[in-house]
Amino acid sequence: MRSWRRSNLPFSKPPITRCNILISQNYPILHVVVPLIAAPLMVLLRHGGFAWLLAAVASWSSLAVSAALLAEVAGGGVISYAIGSWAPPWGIEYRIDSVNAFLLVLVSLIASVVVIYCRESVEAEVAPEQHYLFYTMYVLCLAGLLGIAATGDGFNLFVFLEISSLSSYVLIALGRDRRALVASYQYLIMGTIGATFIVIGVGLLFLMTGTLNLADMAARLREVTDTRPILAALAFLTVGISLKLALFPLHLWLPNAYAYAPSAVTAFLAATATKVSLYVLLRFYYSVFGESAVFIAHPTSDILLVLSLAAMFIASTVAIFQDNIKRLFAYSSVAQIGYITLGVSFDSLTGLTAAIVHLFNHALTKGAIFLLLGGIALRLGAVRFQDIGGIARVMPLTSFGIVLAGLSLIGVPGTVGFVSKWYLVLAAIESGAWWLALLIVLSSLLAVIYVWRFVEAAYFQVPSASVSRLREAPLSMLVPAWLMVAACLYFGLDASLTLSGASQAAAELLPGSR
Amino acid sequence: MSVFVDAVSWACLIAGGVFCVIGAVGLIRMPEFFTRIHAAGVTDTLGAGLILLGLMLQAGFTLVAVKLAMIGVLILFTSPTATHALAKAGLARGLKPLLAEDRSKPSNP
Amino acid sequence: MTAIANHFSYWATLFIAIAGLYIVIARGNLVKKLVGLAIFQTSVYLLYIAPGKLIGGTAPIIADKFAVYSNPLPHVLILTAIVVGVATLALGLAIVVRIKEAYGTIEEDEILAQEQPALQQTADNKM
Amino acid sequence: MRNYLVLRVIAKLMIMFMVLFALYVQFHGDFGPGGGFQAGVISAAAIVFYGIIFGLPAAREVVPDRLVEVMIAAGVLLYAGVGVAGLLLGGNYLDYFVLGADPVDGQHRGIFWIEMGVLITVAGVMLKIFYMFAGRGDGGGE
Amino acid sequence: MYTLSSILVLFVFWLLLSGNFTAFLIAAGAGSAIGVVLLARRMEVVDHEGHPIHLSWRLVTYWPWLFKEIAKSAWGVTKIILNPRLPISPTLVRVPTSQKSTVGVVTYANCITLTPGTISVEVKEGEILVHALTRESADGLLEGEMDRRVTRFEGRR
Amino acid sequence: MFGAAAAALLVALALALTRACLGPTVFDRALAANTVGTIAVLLLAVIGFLTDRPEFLDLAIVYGLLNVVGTIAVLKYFEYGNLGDPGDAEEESKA
Amino acid sequence: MTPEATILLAIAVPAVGMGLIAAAHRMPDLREAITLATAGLLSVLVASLTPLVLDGARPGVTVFEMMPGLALRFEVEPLGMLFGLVASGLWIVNSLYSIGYMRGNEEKHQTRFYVCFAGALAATMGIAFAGNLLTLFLFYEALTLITYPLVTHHVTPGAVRAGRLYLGLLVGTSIVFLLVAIIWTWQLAGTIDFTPGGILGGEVPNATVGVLLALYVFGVGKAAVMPVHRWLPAAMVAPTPVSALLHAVAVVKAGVFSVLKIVIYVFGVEATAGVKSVDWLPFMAGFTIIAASIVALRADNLKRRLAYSTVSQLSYVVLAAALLTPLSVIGAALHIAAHALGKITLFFAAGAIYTAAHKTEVSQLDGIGRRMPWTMGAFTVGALSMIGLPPAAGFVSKWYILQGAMATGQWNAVAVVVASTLLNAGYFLPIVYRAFFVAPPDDGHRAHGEAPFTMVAALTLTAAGTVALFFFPDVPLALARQLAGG
Amino acid sequence: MMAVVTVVIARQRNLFAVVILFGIYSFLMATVLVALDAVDVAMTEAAVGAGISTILFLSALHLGKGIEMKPLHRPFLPLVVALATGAALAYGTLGLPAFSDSEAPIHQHVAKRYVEEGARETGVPNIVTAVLASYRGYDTLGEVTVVFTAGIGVIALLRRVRGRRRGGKP
Ligand code: NA
Ligand code: NA
Repeated sequence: MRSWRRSNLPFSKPPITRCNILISQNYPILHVVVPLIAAPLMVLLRHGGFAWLLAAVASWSSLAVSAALLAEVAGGGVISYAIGSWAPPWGIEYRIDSVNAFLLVLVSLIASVVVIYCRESVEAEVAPEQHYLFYTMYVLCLAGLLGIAATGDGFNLFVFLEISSLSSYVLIALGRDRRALVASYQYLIMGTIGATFIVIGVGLLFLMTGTLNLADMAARLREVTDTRPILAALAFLTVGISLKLALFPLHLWLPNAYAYAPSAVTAFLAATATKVSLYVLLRFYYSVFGESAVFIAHPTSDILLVLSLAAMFIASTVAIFQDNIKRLFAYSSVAQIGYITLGVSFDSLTGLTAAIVHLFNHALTKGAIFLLLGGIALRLGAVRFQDIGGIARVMPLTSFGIVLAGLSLIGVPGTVGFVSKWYLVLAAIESGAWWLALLIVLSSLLAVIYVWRFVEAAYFQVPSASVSRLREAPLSMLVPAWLMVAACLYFGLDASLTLSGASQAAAELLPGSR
Repeated sequence: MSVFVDAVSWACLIAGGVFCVIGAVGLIRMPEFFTRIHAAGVTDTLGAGLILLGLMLQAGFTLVAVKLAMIGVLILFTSPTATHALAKAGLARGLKPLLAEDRSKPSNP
Repeated sequence: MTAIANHFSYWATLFIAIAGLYIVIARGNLVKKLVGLAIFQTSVYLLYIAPGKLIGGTAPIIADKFAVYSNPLPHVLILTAIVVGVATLALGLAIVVRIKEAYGTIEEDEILAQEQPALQQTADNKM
Repeated sequence: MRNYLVLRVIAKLMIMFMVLFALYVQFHGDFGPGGGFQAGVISAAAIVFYGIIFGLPAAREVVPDRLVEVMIAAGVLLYAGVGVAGLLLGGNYLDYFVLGADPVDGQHRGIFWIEMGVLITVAGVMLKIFYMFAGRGDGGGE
Repeated sequence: MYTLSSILVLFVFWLLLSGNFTAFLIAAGAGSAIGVVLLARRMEVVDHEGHPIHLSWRLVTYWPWLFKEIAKSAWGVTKIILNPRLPISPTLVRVPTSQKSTVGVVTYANCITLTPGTISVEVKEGEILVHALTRESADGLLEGEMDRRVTRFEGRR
Repeated sequence: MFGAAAAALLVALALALTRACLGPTVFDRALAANTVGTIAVLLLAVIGFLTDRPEFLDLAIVYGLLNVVGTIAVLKYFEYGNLGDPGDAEEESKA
Repeated sequence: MTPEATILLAIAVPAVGMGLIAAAHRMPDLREAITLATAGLLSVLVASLTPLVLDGARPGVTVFEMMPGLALRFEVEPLGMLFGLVASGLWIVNSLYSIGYMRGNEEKHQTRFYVCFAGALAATMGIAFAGNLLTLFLFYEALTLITYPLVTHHVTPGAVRAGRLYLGLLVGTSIVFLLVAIIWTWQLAGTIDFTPGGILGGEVPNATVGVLLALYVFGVGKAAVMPVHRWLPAAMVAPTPVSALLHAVAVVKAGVFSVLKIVIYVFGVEATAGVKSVDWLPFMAGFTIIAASIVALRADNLKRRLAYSTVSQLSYVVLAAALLTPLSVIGAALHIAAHALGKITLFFAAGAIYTAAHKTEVSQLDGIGRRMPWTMGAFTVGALSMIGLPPAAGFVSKWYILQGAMATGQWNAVAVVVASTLLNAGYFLPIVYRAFFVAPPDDGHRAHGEAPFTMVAALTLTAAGTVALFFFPDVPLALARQLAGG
Repeated sequence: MMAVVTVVIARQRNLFAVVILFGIYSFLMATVLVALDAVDVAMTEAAVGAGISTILFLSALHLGKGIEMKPLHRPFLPLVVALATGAALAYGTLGLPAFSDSEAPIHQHVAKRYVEEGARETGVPNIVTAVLASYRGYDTLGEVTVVFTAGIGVIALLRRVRGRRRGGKP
């Protein structure tokens, strides 16, 4: 492990060389700080256009910084950054390894793509005088998510979790439908309960170890492992994080929130928020508690397995019967989250790789779908099945993009969904549970049904008069959406990049195996 | 001398505590809102005053005593204001005081 | 038995947590839910701070006449938690205000009832 | 409530002291309980008190909406800016040691400015929230 | 005039609160006092109502009497509370006022409230509606002793 | 001796709380809340002496200030139904 | 041109053709010309590879690595060569026929039809030349998806229902069984590259082999082994050229091709020959042969009868593969080609009858041979091939299958083949008899002659091919022998 | 005492009463915090709970004319959930170090240094301030950002759009 900058005691600090500032040395924090500073600037400027520009610049620079970080740690290195130059565990540490660098890139990538899309989508869905507020929330949400991913401190994690949560409540409530308010409220209640559970969990760990630094905590936990507070902490953290990541049956907030939020918000949140929560779960399971404490000493695997399967089947089945297409794909998200947690439940290198790669792949897929649905919502004002009949005729690019991304949800080869499925099934077979492999693929048949509902409505119905008048979605929305679709296909055909990242991350989390 | 001051201050503290309790008892015993206000007044004035006085005697001529005095003044100003506002609001919202005698009517112009 | 006695400080935490959570889940009034949520969050305060207290210790403001101080770290954390809590509360109430304007009620079941026709329709479309 | 005599007089008496007390809490956070957040809340409470007594429009005249929004943003910027200053002077983010010649001096300077940031944002936000909520009812036909 | 004295009062207030006499904190105190007064001027609270500096010296004579009254009536109410029969006779009464200034009226009203057993419920032109716990306390108020003293305290300008 | 005063204050606090819980009207509760505030201020002052930390007095002042703001807010609300209402119109007619 | 480039071009040409056809959607003549040109070019490309393969070369190309250790890889081996030849050759004929059919019946969505058809060929080439199971699976799924719009071509509720069944069964079985089987294989063997002698190479526990084989056979739903055959009769709602594509050119052939390829290159004929746990497969195939034949016997709708005939004939290939002898493998490979030629002829004829006479039921065909002699003549050739009688190609393949069965003493299989031959005769010969020897009903039907010229030309060509394959089976036989020779 | 208030809050159906009781609750909580030596926290809780929260609730309530809430329908399941949470918490806390155990990990590790070195390293005798503003200053930045987020969020939610009249009466 390499320590960036001084993190030794401040009183023996080396002489300051003021002429010699390397921006790159501060990369570990810049990706959070840049959007964080952009937010108040937007409020000062009070101008929608500037705000968008700032949001775009902030997202892109975060992406650039994250990519540089990923390159830096790709070989298995760890960057420790002592905020305020207080060495951990006394100060707060940012700790970048291949696991969260991967996530940082994912989150900032999605943000960078969605922000382009926002230009026109937000114009249509949010009142003009609210634009700068919208973008303020957007960059705050981004900063929060990146902060969660980067931090090596248990309580700091909670703080940034709340930044991202509060801003997403607002973003959701900005949806045009009045149900967006109720959805946002529900999310606020459940999200806050979840966050409080997390604080309780972190608190119990803190009380047993005396530290909040996760790495330090992990080291000190070895002495008190298997005590009651630790087990309770495990339970509280699991439940709390599961609430945030919408693990079945704690997913109740998700469908409405996704269905009624503004399109760009749905795409952004669907692609990032639950993923970051999942990362938090993995971080606690593997880096803090340790594999043996979580999986061997307790039936975590079995519980996770059952819930994942329930999510995969029940949520998919519910999705099939949805009338609102955004809601349909929201339920599909719950199901797909089930795949990810299923991968975790195997507690194997392959399973973890599958989980992480699906985390990435599903972000791309759902991002693409919700972005494209936003195009339909923009033109049609609604995304219900009875309204979109024959829409492929007038919005061919949008419809075809949704079909391609839908194929990825099914797991058709050539799409990213296939890669995920491959690794999930492989993990299932490796663990000797071939019946699980069958269940995994069986559940993806449910995806065939709901994706095909869209195909039939879009392609095999005669367009109504109102549909016939529509035009294709604007280019500024199509391009980002198709970027994601193209990524779905590219990483589906050539998964070496994502898989190497995912397996590196999995190996980082599970150092003992293989 | 200091023993004397101590004794006085303790007496003040005890008495103040007792008056606070009495006021609170009144808060419970009084039959309705307006009469309860009077009981609360005991706590706010005599109870608070005596306790603060006791503490000030303990503190001697220091800034601590000054701060205690500030608290006293604060209570002196705010407590009647709040009480008054309460009573006024209660009356305005149609809370009828239980009266043995109402001498307010005749003076109405 | 000593275990229970040694942990009396947590009983308050426990009770508040249970009651707060119960209010959040059981109550249908949106404002009341937020009150419950706030109470639930306060249970955490005690969970963190009570163990930081040292009998014979004093507030962690360094002065010459004291040697033993209670643990300052939980205080810092809970300060942050309180602030986060009130921020959440403000936002929650703002949403409630908007819900009230949009639906004319802040009762959960009445809001659901207003959305019921839409749900009914969904159910019909399943057939 | 402007014509509510008792309240008006007492409020006029209190508000100045409240704000000053808030600033006292702000500047003595190093030595006693308090700091930017508490000070922000207390000073906002003072203005809110003013708003309650003299009406929201009066409060908005004293502390205009625009100013409040600037405060909200400026505080965060100030705080984050202190962090950036640390960067620019060759330290890590939020590194106060580099802010002064002597480390403790730097710490003092850093803490002072970030507490100011907290004060400004918290006061602004609390006030703004009050404005938004209290102002919301008027159009609703209460 | 009000402004200057306000700043001075606030600054003294600060020093008393602080008890820390470093240059920085004294400067901060002075700055704060000036800033607060500037803000207060915007609020239009720096006037004879909000800053009744002219009354200060009369406090010396008025307050001891007031404290005595408070103690007396508090004792009275205490006896009532502790009396098992709870001998109350709540009375509403209008008390005429003779003060000229608002500060005077407010002082009178608050003093009525401050003495346990009576509360001012409503302040109107020339009179105060008072709720008394017993007839006796109402009668006591109507004697006008307090009214006269407050008016004297208020002084003539 | 501080202990005795503190104990007395605690008893008073409990009684005031009882009233707050019993009600029956909102005004009763607000009155009780105000009394609780006053008692809390006193309690704080006493605790400050109990623990030999007069810094607590600042805390007591904060309590006192916020207690009155809170109470007035409740009352304003009850009289006008809205915290932001200047309330001029109604009052003028009475004055 | 290097063979590697040729392989890639074989997939790229129809794919590019898709784009060109779509671009020419306003100019039907240009569109059809592009179709024919693409088909011709593809045939030439594929044919140009044949000498190499006959010489024993196995040209291959790895495009890129999809997942670590799992590449998108193409490799031409004899079976794929044979399949490629058949598919690309029949595409030309089918295109000719389609032009007549689509224009003659004034079908809608003609551009979509040609685009998807070209896409289907691209996918078929990918399947034929797949160098590993992953590539095979990729193009197998692509074929399903690209043919879905063809099946639902008419967009009637019935067509959409059929499309759902088609998609549901094919995607469902492939994802649930085939994918799991492939991943399992990967997990067991560490590779999924097709290997002469078999990837599993007898190193896998017997029970596992049985389960795996079941996953594969039922996973390849396109092979239509009962009970996953249901999609095939349902898909008859599609226009006849589509049926021809499904039954002859690409889809079902891709199915049996995959099964055969998996048996040869994944399990290994010799390595698996003694494994008891795979004995269920001949029975399953035999059952399908007989049961489907019986259904066909009772079907009055001509296309339905042909569909069940296909189900039955496909299981010949499966049965032959399951016999696990070199001779039967030769028969299986040859049967892919023979059945393709014969069945396409039969469908062409059925489509010609529908286009010219608007008749769909067997019972309506009395005396039709007198009005449409070319059509019914070709039909007769096709029927002979199905039954396995000389001088049609079906005889050759059946002969090898029987020889393989007899050589290893699998008498049950012999019995199945014999019985099914009788059944085949039982449902085809009456049609021929009706067409030529029963007088046409005299109920005032308008007179009609043959179908449009391109259709007749196409069916004549395929009939001739069927006969030619009987007399000159050299190239296919050589390729098939290479398979058996290992 | 707090428990009693909580129960009353849970049972109370009048929202105003709930708000007042919540203010009392906060005062009590703050007093308990003082007893636990957490003066800064107590000050914050008092300012937030009794001050700002009350004002917030009241501001929000003026829209709700029906202050009486409906009774509960099915209190069983929530009770089970709440009790389960409580049970988990009880299970966990029973294993924690005893109250005021100075050997407990929280007193022995990070905080130890804060108390022993904090005043010297930062020059701030109030260790809470030192930790809050310096050692864990980044948390506080996050906290301020949360406040900022809430403020801007409230603006975004409550500002009237589309030319409707803003704010107070003319
Ligand atoms: Na502080
Ligand atoms: Na009184």
